[in-house]
Amino acid sequence: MNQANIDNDLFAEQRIGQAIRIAEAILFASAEPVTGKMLAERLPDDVALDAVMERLVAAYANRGVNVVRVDDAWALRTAPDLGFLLRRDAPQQKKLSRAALEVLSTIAYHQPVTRAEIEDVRGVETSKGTLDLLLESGWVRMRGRRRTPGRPVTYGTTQGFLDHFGLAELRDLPGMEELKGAGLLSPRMPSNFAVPVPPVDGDLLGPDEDELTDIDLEELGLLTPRVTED
Amino acid sequence: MNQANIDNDLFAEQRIGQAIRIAEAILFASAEPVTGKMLAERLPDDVALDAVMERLVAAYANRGVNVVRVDDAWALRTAPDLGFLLRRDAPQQKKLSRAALEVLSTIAYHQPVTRAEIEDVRGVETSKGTLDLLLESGWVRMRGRRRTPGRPVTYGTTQGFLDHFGLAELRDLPGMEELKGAGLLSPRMPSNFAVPVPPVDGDLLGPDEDELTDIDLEELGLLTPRVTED
Amino acid sequence: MNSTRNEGETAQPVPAEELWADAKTQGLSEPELVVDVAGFEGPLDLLLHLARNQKVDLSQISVVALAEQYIGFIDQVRAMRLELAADYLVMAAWLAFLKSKLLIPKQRDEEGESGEELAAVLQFRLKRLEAMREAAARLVNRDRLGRDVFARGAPEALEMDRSVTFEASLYDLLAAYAVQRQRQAVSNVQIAARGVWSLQDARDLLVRMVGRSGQWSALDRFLAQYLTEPAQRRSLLASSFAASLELIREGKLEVRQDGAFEPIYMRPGQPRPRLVGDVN
Repeated sequence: MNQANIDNDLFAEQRIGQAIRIAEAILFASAEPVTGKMLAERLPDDVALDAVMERLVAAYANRGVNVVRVDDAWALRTAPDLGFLLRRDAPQQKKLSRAALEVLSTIAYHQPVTRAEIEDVRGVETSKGTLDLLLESGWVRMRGRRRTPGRPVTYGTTQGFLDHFGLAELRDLPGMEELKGAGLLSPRMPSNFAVPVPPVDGDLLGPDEDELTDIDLEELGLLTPRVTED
Repeated sequence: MNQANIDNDLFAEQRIGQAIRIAEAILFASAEPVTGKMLAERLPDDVALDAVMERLVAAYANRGVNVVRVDDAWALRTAPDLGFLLRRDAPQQKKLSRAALEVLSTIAYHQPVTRAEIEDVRGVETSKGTLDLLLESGWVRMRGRRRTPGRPVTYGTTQGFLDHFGLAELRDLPGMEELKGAGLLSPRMPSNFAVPVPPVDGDLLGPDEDELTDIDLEELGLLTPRVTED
Repeated sequence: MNSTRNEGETAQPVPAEELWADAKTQGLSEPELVVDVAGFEGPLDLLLHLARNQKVDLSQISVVALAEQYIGFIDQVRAMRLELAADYLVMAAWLAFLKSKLLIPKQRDEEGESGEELAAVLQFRLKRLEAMREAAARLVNRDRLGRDVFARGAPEALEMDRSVTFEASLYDLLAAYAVQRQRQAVSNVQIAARGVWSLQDARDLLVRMVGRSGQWSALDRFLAQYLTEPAQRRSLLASSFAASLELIREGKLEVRQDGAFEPIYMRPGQPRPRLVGDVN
């Protein structure tokens, strides 16, 4: 490597160093996640945002404050392991009711989802004050309309939802892939819905399984998924 | 130095490292400068505050954000050379008043709508200031004139309105059933109650609507009168 | 125990019930005799709770046993003369119908979904509800902003291009609209008296039940069986009959009666993909 190359590298390093400082200052100033687009506009033209953010994420990885991605945006957040020290100053948050939480997770996992579909999943009408509370909290939004007769409004989650639950994207929802794979995120029972084949040998059934019913299950064809004989 | 000493040093280093993380998180999350006393209370007992802060100040010395001392307290501040990123004395975003939101939503649902019609829907008089504010916001526009006596101006929403509220088209505004479903409207509204369906194309003039002409705009004081050339 | 609940969680999550603000544990942990139906989030929740008590994987559950337990539960509640939401009754009626289908061998000329298929759909719905419930528990146990993780305490305004100087969310807009329209209309609002089954109530129930069964069944009889008051039974039969005429006119329902005073059978009017080879 000759001197010119070394100088070039040094110069590039200075440029990226300054870009990192700028990104850092912007993220520090903002309580809300800042979009990549907004960040890119403030950085020097010849610096790639991805490279800057990668370095910034690494620099803060073990600090008391971390750089996290929220959808297409970035934010600085305190490290989760220090929460117990900071919590005492934080105002108590209102807890979500069990129903509201269930509606929220149904919307998160099934979005875009109509109200009728939410009610089908939960088997109960959504009580008044649940959806509007979630809309008001800023975690849920109306996304658009379904292209089916009646054009029902569809619901989805917001960036605020991702931010609140520490998710970089919807794919990070816990168990998302397994649930999808198991067909449990479909509005209707999938034709290939996996009903595991229970043991054929009756002796393998657990002791508490015998108490299920006094009706002969084998006769009803409920134990084995074989097609009922006519 | 023997092994025991090295182990001791490593342990001490870990302790101070954790103390630095804690101080960093507290400064970050605090709305105000944090006093040395308050910091010391939260740090591990065997760690000296001065040593921690000295290291923290040094760590941030060349960053986009610095740790600064304010009297007997500490705070994080944007590096002075990056001050241009922040906007001083700039007007904050203003929340729309309740009255303005009511007028805006009435215009959105009932457009094209005249001022008298807005008042009819709301049951209260609409101040000129509110309409001016909405026009200024860029979400509301004068669309035309109603072909009725007095030729009142009709109001409608803009593309900027759709963009801001994340609507693909006006018809994405939820209808009566959906407002009920979301818990925003009581499920038991009088039978004669209806929520209008906004037009498919917000730009098309209604059958009883005339285009605004330059003369109209002049009359409304929105266009400076043309100086007729001699 | 439940074999679906091994997701490899690092930390043992707090049981969701304990995190819910209004967690009324009665009905969840206590014997079924102490009935607080309000503690359940609807009939499917109750079913899931009963299924859980069978202590097996949901796929191996006995739907017949489950139906009997549910119906038994509803009977107990009725014996105590507690008022039950219509949804619970609809489910009881439907389960009684499903049970009869499962117990009676399938007829050669019978159309529509078999009892086994309907039972599989029920299992699917129970599994899906349970999955969402577990997901909710995992979600609420995450490191949450404002509780475990914190944002900048002293944010500063950024010199960003802001073309809009006003802020308002779609929710603000819709809430403002609804509130003012409601305020204007409030003088006319009438609260309908309960006690009889209105045409609309009966119609809603029929639509839901017919949609679920998908074939000839005497739904109103199933339903009436689960009403405590004879007067309510009459009211329901009358309303559901009138509502069924309305639904027939709209082409949404077909009815059949084999003779005077015989049960009236109903099924959906629109031929659905599964109903090929209509025999008429």
